[in-house]
Amino acid sequence: MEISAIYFLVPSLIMFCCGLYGFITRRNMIAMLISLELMLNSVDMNFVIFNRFLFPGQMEGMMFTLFAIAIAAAETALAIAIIINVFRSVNHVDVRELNEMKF
Amino acid sequence: MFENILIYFVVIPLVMLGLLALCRDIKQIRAVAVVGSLGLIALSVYLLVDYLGLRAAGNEAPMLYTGSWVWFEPLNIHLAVGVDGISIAMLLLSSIIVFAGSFASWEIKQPKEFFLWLILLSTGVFGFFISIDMFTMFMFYEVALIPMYLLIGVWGSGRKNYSAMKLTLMLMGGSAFLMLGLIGIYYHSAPEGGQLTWNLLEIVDNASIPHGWQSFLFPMTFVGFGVLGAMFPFHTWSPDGHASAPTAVSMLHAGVLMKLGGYGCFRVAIYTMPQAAHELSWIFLILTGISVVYGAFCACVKTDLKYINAYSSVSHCGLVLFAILMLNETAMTGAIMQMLSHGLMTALFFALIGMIYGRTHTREITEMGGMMQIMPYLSVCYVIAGMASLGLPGLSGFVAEMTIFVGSFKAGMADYLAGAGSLRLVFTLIACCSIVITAVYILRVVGKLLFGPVHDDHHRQLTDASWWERLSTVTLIVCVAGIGCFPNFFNTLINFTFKPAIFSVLGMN
Amino acid sequence: MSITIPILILAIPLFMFIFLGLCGKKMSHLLAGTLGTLGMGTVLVLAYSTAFNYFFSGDPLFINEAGERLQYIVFNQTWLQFTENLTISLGFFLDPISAMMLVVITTISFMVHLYSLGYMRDHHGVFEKGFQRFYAFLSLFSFSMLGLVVATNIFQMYIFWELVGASSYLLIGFYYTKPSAVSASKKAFIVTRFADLGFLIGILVLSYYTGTFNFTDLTSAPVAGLENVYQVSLSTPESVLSIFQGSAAPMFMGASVLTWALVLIFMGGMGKSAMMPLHIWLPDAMEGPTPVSALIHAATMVVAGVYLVARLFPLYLMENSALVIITVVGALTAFYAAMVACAQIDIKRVLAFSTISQIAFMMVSLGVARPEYHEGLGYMASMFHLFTHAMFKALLFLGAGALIHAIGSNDYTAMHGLRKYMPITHWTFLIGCLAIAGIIPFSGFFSKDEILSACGNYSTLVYIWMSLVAFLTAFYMFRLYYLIFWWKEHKVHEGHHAPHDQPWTMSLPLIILAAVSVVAGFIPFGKLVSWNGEPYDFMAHFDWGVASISLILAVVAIALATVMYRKENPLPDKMQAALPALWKWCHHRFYWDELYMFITHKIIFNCICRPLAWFDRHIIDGTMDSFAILTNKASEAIRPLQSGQVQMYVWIYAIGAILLGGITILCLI
Amino acid sequence: MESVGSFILYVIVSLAIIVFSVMAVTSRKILRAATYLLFTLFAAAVVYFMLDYQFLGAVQIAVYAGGILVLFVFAILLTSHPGNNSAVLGSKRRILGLIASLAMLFVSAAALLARASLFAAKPQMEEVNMQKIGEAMMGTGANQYLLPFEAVSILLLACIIGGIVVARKR
Repeated sequence: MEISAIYFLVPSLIMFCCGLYGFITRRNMIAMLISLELMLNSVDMNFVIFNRFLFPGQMEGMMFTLFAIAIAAAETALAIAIIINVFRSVNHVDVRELNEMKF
Repeated sequence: MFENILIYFVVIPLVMLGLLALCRDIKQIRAVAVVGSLGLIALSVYLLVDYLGLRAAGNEAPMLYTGSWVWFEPLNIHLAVGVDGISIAMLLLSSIIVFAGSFASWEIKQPKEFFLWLILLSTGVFGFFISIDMFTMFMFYEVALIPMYLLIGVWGSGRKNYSAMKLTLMLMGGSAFLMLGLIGIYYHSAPEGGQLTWNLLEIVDNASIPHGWQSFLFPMTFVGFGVLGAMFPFHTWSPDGHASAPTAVSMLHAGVLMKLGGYGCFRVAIYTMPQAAHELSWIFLILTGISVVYGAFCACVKTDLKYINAYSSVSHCGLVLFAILMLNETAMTGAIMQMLSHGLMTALFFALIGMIYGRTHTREITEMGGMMQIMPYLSVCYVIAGMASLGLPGLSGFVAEMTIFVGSFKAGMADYLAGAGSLRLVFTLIACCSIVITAVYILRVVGKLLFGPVHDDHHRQLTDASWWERLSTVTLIVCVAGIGCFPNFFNTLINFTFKPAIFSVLGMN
Repeated sequence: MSITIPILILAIPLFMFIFLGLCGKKMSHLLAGTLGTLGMGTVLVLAYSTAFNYFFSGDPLFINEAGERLQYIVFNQTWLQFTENLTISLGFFLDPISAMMLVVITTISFMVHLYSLGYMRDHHGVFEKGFQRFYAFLSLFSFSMLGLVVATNIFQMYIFWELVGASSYLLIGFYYTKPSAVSASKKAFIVTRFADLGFLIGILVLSYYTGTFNFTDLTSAPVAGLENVYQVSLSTPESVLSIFQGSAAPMFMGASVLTWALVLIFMGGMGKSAMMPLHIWLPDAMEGPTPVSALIHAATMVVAGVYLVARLFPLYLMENSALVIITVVGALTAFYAAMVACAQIDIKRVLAFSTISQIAFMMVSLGVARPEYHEGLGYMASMFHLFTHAMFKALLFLGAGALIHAIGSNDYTAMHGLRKYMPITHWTFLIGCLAIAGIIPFSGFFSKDEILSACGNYSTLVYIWMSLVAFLTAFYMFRLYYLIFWWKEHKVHEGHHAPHDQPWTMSLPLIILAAVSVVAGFIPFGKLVSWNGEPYDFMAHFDWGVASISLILAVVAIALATVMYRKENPLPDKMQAALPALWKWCHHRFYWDELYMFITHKIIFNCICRPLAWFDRHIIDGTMDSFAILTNKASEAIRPLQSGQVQMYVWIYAIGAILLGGITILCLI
Repeated sequence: MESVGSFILYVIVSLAIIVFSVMAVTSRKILRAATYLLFTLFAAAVVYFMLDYQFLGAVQIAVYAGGILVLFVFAILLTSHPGNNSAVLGSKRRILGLIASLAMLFVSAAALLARASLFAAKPQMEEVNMQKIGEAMMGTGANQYLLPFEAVSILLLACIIGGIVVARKR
């Protein structure tokens, strides 16, 4: 039984789709952020998988993932700061009610 | 560039803008406005005298004081200036009305901003009249239109937002047509392989617009300018806009801006495309002929003073375009005189209406009456304005209308006798009828508003005109009477200058 | 001839208008009135000297060796140049009729200026409000009227024609707080304006074909060797003839263009001279102060139409049909106005209708003038009647003014039996009545008699018709006279002063005019004014038959009026009861006003103006607004796409990306 | 040929990824969702280990599972009222989400399966030890990442400041 790249890519794909689904459907901004993390993670995995299976001697994919994780951390921290701020001013984090800036 | 006198018509307003921005209180603002507009009057009078001197010395060029400075090389856009008698007449008119308008808005709220926009508007007007480059002309045209929105929207009364929006949008719609037309003219402005140009004189010299294109571009430009000239059925911005605008803006708009339309129709549409003008004039003759009587009839039943006057402007400006379309020298002279006359007269009207409104806080003639007993000075001025409007000899309306009627009757009869249809003749007769209808609505207003018993006892305490109001009205009345008593001066000023253009038009006959 | 005097004749009234108009408020009433009167007096002297000079000096500019009077253009200044040769000039034209008109206008105007000094104040001698303004307007009117009669070209005439209309408007509406005066002035202006539209188009037609506005080019021939001097000729110049006569004469809708032009010009005359159906403004114009009625609506402005036709008479002679129209309109108007005058209560209205009727006499007289009948007797008679009528009608109006001033009412039912209280007024009024009735030797007899004989020469029908009108004239004038001065004793209400005669400023004009009315008939008018400049001796052509018949008719009419109205008796009421319909129609002026009201208010206002205004607001403006609404709606329709819901954006983005990606991948596979 | 053990491990890990990510986006309690995310992240870390990237797996656990998730939990506790379930999803929105994600799944799966033959078995690879990573990260030559490293460090700094500024009470 050969475990080829496809075996890793399929779960990663499913994870991405779950992230997408969650991002579209969840109303809580934190839940959306969680979905976003799922998608991001799935992409990280893909980088690593492709690096490992197609270019085993090099490190681009891995390094990219490494940086992506760092950026994800930064992004999450900032997003959560904004979410908390929003919560302070409107007392909820329901994304559908936050449409004052439309048009 | 600054050795050309015409540039100062734009420079002075710009300097005024700068000074206004520095002003601290209303006295300084008034001083700047009055001194600046006096400067403009002096400049235009000097230009007039100098111009007549040059003409008397035998200068036969179609435009004098020409100058041209490259502005945008790739499209051959220049800042090109030059004037003939018509432009000078218009410059004189504009400077007088700016002067009178400054006095009419002596006690406006937020004077600094108001005057800034007003002077910006007049920059556009002056720029338009001195330009002979279509692009700069168009640019100044837009400069003159945009401040109108703010002036009405901020300082207006009544349904000001609606009116300001409507006015601006309709005029912008007109500019859209106009821009199409101008660009079309530009791309046919030179024969195959020649250098394309925006310069009107060169375009006329080249005479290279193909016939097929002319019949497309002529309606575009004519309608584009015609919207500003309140041509039926594109006139509806005028009643609402004028009704809501503050006094000085109404004056400037009806007095000068509407003339931009007539001037543009003449200078761009007919000047550059005589063939199409000759062939398609019948469409616009019908529309403008309708404007003339239609505006007058509508004015007969309105009860709001400004609406009445706005419809009367539709009628009178319709006569301007109507006369231009007659393609006859006398009628065209009449059209220019009517522009002058209507500009002064309607400015006077709007000034008076503004002054009356400022006192009574109503413009409904049904709610007023017997003003002659309360404010005799303003009432007498109103009667004079009314008499000028209905064409009393000795005031400007008469000479303009008579010149138009004589000219257009001549054109109409010539057509009729040549078997070219009786359209011109019929519409001339219809337009003549407007003198009666005008009398009806003017006298109706005068009778209801000024004469008769005092309608509202609260009005009895109102005061008559203050000195600045008197100055404003006297300036305009003197000009109206001046044109009315000595028409031949203006007649020769106008007539001498546009002969070459006329002949190129009439050459098509 | 120097041009100083003619210029002064025009300039003094104009200056007075401007001066009194601008500075009147600063000066006292009396000063303003006196200044105005003095100014007019100066003009009177200047005009008399000019006319005297013209008629009697024997200057070769004015009269040639054959004794024919000539036309002379004193000065002519270009005012507005339309084309190379089509020019409006302002000038001063001297010929028999303009000289005659100068005399008439200045005389009446001066009388009215003088009279108003007394009239325009109440019984305590307090001047009326706006007294200075009144004199300013009078001066404006005099200026315009003088400018009209000395016009050298038809457009100058039109200019002053309009100015006259405007000053008439101002004067009728002098009591501007009175709604009836305001509406009367408006009516007068608009009706005459409508007529002027015809005049204008007529001028345009005429000038298009002839290429000139000048009277001299249209109607007379230049005299060789003298500049600005023209022969008064019967036939128009060759240049004009060649345009309108012959087989190539331009036609329009079945009639020659000249007929159209002349009829349209006559329409202007109909408006100013209150010919039916454009007469409706004149009775209402009596709302103005009575001196104004005397000046404008009796003596001067209303005869402008007659003057216009007389001025263009050589042209009218070329078109028989135009003259027939003038005759018919005149005859109908004369009869109509006489009928109506018999049934009016307001004394000024009676006089107004009498004026209409008398002007119609002049028109008829012009209409029947032909070269073949006594060398155009009708023309001369018309001018003569214009002259005499101006005098006695002004007299009557000023007399009526005195009565109104004394009684405070226009209604004869408030008067009755005034002869003892106001002897001067009574006698002068009687002279006026005798003159208009045509009793020898008063002036009206001569002029009317000549008109009737001119009519007799033309057609028996017209003669009988006009004689009937003359009969009615005598009847209604004496009806008025008796009802004012006799009928029954005057009742002086307690607490009121008895009516009494007026101050000298008012009496003097009455006496002067009465004197003129008595003697004017003996002026050798034909020697001075005739249609071709040749002196015309009407005593040689005097038709004693016509004269005696008209005299008999007048006496019978006066006798009838005496029987009916001298003493209070039931006869008039019986007559009224016998012919109720006729009386009602006459009393209501044949419902012309109602008809006009119906046409203007009901039809034009409600069926044209209002629908148009509605159309403008709802259809045209609605279309423009609907563009705006449409744009708004479109933007509303696509606005939800920008919902602000980040999830929707992501969904749309994802679907788009998936579609694009899917397509790419499907293609690659 | 893989050992059965590693295959079983693979099955467990991939099932964990699938199940937990599905549960993370469908759970109605937000705290549970965060927990499921944690499990998913752990599973991802295991994948990294299986692919011989031990350092990466460690970073994943340390930063993601350890750091970010704590942030999440804090945020959740700060913003949600205890016991509050998120509202039941409207079917319309769920359908939209399903459409998008399933479409994504099918398209990508189609692409993957079409290219499945490209992927051979896991090739041999030299161990990526700390020294290699350190050199790659700190060097400026080809395939070396000092610039991104510095950029990320500035980003993190900015993020710290930004986080403080944004979240600070005014």
